[in-house]
Amino acid sequence: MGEPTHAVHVHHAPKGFIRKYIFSTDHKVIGIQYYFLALFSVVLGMLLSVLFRLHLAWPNANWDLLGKLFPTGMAGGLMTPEFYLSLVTMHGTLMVFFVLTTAPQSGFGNYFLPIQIGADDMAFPVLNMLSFWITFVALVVMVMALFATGGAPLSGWTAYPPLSALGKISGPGEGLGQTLWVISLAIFCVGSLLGALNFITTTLNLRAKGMTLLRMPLTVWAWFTTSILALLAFPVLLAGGILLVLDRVGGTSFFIPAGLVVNEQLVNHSGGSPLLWQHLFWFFGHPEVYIAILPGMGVASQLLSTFSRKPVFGYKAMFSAMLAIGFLGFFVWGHHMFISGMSPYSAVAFSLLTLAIGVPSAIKTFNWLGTLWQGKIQFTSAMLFAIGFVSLFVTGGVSGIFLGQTSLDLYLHDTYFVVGHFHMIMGVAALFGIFGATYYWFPKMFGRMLNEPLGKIHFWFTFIGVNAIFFPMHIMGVAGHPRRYSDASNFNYLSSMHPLHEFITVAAIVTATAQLFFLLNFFWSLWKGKKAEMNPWNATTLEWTVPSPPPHDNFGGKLPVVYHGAYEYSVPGAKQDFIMQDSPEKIIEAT
Amino acid sequence: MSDAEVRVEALGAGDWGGGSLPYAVGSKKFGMWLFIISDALTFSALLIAYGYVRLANKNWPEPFEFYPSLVTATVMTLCLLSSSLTMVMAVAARKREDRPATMKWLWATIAGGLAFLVLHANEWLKLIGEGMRPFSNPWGSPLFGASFFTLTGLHMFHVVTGVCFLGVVAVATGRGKFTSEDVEMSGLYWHFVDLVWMFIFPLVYVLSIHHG
Amino acid sequence: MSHPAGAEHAEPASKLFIWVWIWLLLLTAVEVVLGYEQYPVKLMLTMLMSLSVIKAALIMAYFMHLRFEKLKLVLTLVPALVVILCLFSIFFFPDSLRLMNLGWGR
Amino acid sequence: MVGLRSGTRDAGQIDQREDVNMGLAIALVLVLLCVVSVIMFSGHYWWFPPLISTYTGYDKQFMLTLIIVAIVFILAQLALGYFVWKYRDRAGRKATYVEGNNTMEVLWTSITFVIFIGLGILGQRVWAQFHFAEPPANAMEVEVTGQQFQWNIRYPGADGQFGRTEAKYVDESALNFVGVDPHDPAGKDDIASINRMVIPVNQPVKVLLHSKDVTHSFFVPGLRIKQDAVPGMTITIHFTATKTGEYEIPCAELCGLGHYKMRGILDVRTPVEYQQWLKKQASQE
Repeated sequence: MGEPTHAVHVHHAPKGFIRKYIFSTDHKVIGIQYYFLALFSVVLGMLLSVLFRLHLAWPNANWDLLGKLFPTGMAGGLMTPEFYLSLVTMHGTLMVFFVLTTAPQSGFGNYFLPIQIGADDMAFPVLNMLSFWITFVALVVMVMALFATGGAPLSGWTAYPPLSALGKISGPGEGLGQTLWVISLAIFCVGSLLGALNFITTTLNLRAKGMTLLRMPLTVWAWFTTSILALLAFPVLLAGGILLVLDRVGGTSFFIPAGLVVNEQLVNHSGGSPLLWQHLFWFFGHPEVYIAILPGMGVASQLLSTFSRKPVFGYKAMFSAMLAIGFLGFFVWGHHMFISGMSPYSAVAFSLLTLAIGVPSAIKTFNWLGTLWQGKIQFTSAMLFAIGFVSLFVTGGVSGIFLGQTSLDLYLHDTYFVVGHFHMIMGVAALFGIFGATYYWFPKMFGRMLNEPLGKIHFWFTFIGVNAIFFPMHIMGVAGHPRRYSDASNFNYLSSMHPLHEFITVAAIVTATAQLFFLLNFFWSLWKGKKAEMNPWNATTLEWTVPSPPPHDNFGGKLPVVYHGAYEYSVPGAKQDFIMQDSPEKIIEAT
Repeated sequence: MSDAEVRVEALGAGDWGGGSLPYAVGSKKFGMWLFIISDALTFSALLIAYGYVRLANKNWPEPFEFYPSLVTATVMTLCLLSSSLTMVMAVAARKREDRPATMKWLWATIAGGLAFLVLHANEWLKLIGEGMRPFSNPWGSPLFGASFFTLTGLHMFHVVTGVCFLGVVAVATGRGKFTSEDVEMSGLYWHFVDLVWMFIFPLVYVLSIHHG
Repeated sequence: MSHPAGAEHAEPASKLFIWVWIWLLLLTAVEVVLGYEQYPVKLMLTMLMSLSVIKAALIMAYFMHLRFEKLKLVLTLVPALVVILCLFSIFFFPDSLRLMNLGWGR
Repeated sequence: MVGLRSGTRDAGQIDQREDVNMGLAIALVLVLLCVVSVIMFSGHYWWFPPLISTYTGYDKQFMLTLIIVAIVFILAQLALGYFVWKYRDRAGRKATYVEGNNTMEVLWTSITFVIFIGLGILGQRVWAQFHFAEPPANAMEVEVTGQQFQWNIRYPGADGQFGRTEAKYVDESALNFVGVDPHDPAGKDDIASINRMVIPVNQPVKVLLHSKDVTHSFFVPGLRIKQDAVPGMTITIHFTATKTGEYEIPCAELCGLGHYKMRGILDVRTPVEYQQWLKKQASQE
């Protein structure tokens, strides 16, 4: 911050390893840092899920090896219920916050938003670096929670008080582990909202000449909308987190009512309300769902258009739908609380608003189909994942029509139907967005191509695998299987569902193993992959006008000028079947 | 090239066409505004939470006396409001490129912030002396103390941050560094801290005055 | 980025700010008087919140310069905050009252 | 500059045969997805437990939603599969430059809006029956208190009045789980039961639901109802069971390590049997 003026950005590539790769202010390095943070978290989160799936399918089997690995949680090779719940909690938390929020938004967004709008960096490079390191600290604290004395937290990723607020007396995992969990989340909030304000400012102020709002790629629209959601949602979770930390360590009672007797101990708290946390949490939590999925929507639009060699069908409808989803996303948090004891009148309003938000989601689906219609579809691995995204989005979306209805939620709430629903849509659909983006942008980020055959094998295993995992969960929900049960054998009516548990676990293990194809492909290609050209996919957006990988200041000191929309494919009369955004070539108006 | 320029003007004319600042506000200032919006939401959520628990508790205490509690709080308000005024003067001076005047007004602002902090800390100590804790108080619902300390504590944290921030700006200005936008940005933050107090003052103090 | 033409506004005079400051002090004084007089809670709350909103608006408009910025900056920033505050008020407080009415052991 | 940027790869470089297969494979898998879904949801291999309550509207609303959703789901998946197969890259194939179609946008926006909101409004009927309708005047009262990890059931006894409860009277060794005030005469004849809620068939029941420690959720699949038991609140729900038998009451809100074994029994008996049980319990008190 030494210069007297910041009017002119002068970029010198930093020298020295630490400034270049660790504490870098280059948005591209930060993007890759976020990506690797997410990669670490997703592998960890996935391993945790495989562990608890093993337990669900064979609750009485003896896993001696695991018993040695986790001497307390799996003493003698048998999983304790508290360890099961800890795994579920940590799986959810890691995946939602450190994978689905970081990879598509902070990872790819950081790398490609500035390039796609023709900027040489983010508006606040130092703040950008700070956001990453704050997120990193949050992850470190979260991993510490996993290994905390007294056990990892087990109150689920939603951490409903009083269970999460009472401390040790409410059971194992509710001591230090839960405290670290809340602190990690609060830190994460700060990092995310700083990142969000950086994204918004960059998008509005740093677009290159001619990059009008209506020429921005839909990925940019998605990152932009997501940032607005993050900016407005995370502060509310931060407030909730502050109150929960105070309840846990400061002795306050914001979320703890009077007259509780926990484990035969009279609790010395009074006056609080468990519902207050649920309101604060879900006010954040529902927009968070869209924070996870919106970038995936942007990526899917981009890929479907590029590999169908067609403009996005209904570009304006597409970004309007995204903005509508973002806007309405703030009005529907109560659908998580239909049976929570919330006013049933509020529930009616929330229900109708929730169903209304299905409309822009449906618009997006129709427009994706419209993009494929009459196209010239090239089945690259990236495209396969985009097609998979649409299919999963439909599957996950339609089950929302059930859950959005107050009355149907009376039975389906907190059953496996919900688990199946949100895994389909904000879990694997968003993950397919991340995979699609990886196959698409890897050449740009690392200068080498990913192996296509391996990518296709990865796709098929993953696509069929996730359907096999999450589809049966809907059926289990209909049959009334509550979620977060470490062992269903206590209930007669659940016992018939055991074959489904076994089937899901086998599918999960196969799918998880198939991810080795991806990791292998990723790390092998990083060093040995075919060298990537500047524009291997014949795509139109600005990142394909610069070398792979781009130089430190993206455009070599001269910012681009934009003449075209983001998806000018197969324009009649054009020299090629695509027109780059910065190409001065004229479009003969097709009427 | 000039042909291309003409076409760009035609295609992407206006504030949203790229290559311009759509709000005619620099990135730093705009970024600070966005930060303020999100921070305002944190405070809003906390204030709403305060209203929520207060409404749900019949035994909510109103222990403050008009004198000295409200009078002290009024003096604190005066300190903050006046420091906002001096901050405005500092920003204006910096825009005139009058660095000595900028520094003078900035130090005055810091003095106002420090006065607020001293009075506030004094009040906290007094309340703690009377037996008020985050988890209990002698008068009624324990959430009175909890929400008081949370709200004013977080606000105090913001004031401390602001004082440090302004200190950095003042020193840098003295050394001929920092642009007028930097000063303005710090000013926005300071006014926001003031603005939050405008809600804490009536909700936490005026509405907790003991009925005669 | 250099400031585009037209971004520099004519600076309002210091006198204006002093007037705003005086108004803020006066409004605070009204709040203090309300605190001394003590009206019924609902009335107090309405009056105090109205005064606070006016004060906040004054601070934002003059001290924070929003009055002298482009209108669309105001339209970008303020509605989001207002909408969310309305949402909080509409959906949080019914449950607060519900809590009071359904309280256990009362 | 432009020439430099254009890639060297064109459509011809992709193996044509592979593309035919890939399009076909996706189409087939999506068809398979639809077929399996239909079989799974219509075969009822795993399905709702039989309905035992007067909330019959639930199943109707579910089936209506299921049919509409199934149509949307199948159409969308099949369209996706068909397009992917039909418009795959082949020799001589050219993409049509289409930027969109406003008529279509308006059409599908309004159709989905009407369907979704229509379903939403229809769905409120069961909700209103459960939440807005007052329990019938002849409803019997039962108090259900969640606790880690059991359901405490309490009946008001002969006087029809529950004894006062307070946390400080909780004494689990004396089986006073909910903290009935020993000095309150109304509490003397209260009947307590752990994890077994006996009710007469076809008798409206009003349940006063709360929790003494963390949030639990009262879920009886056969009744098609679920309601969180929230500490600090007493939430009233009501239902009428129409079939005798024993039905399980799982806890549906994560309440700690024993969540999975928090099991209650809703024991629906004939009125005569119910009275006998009540008498037996009262004599044991």
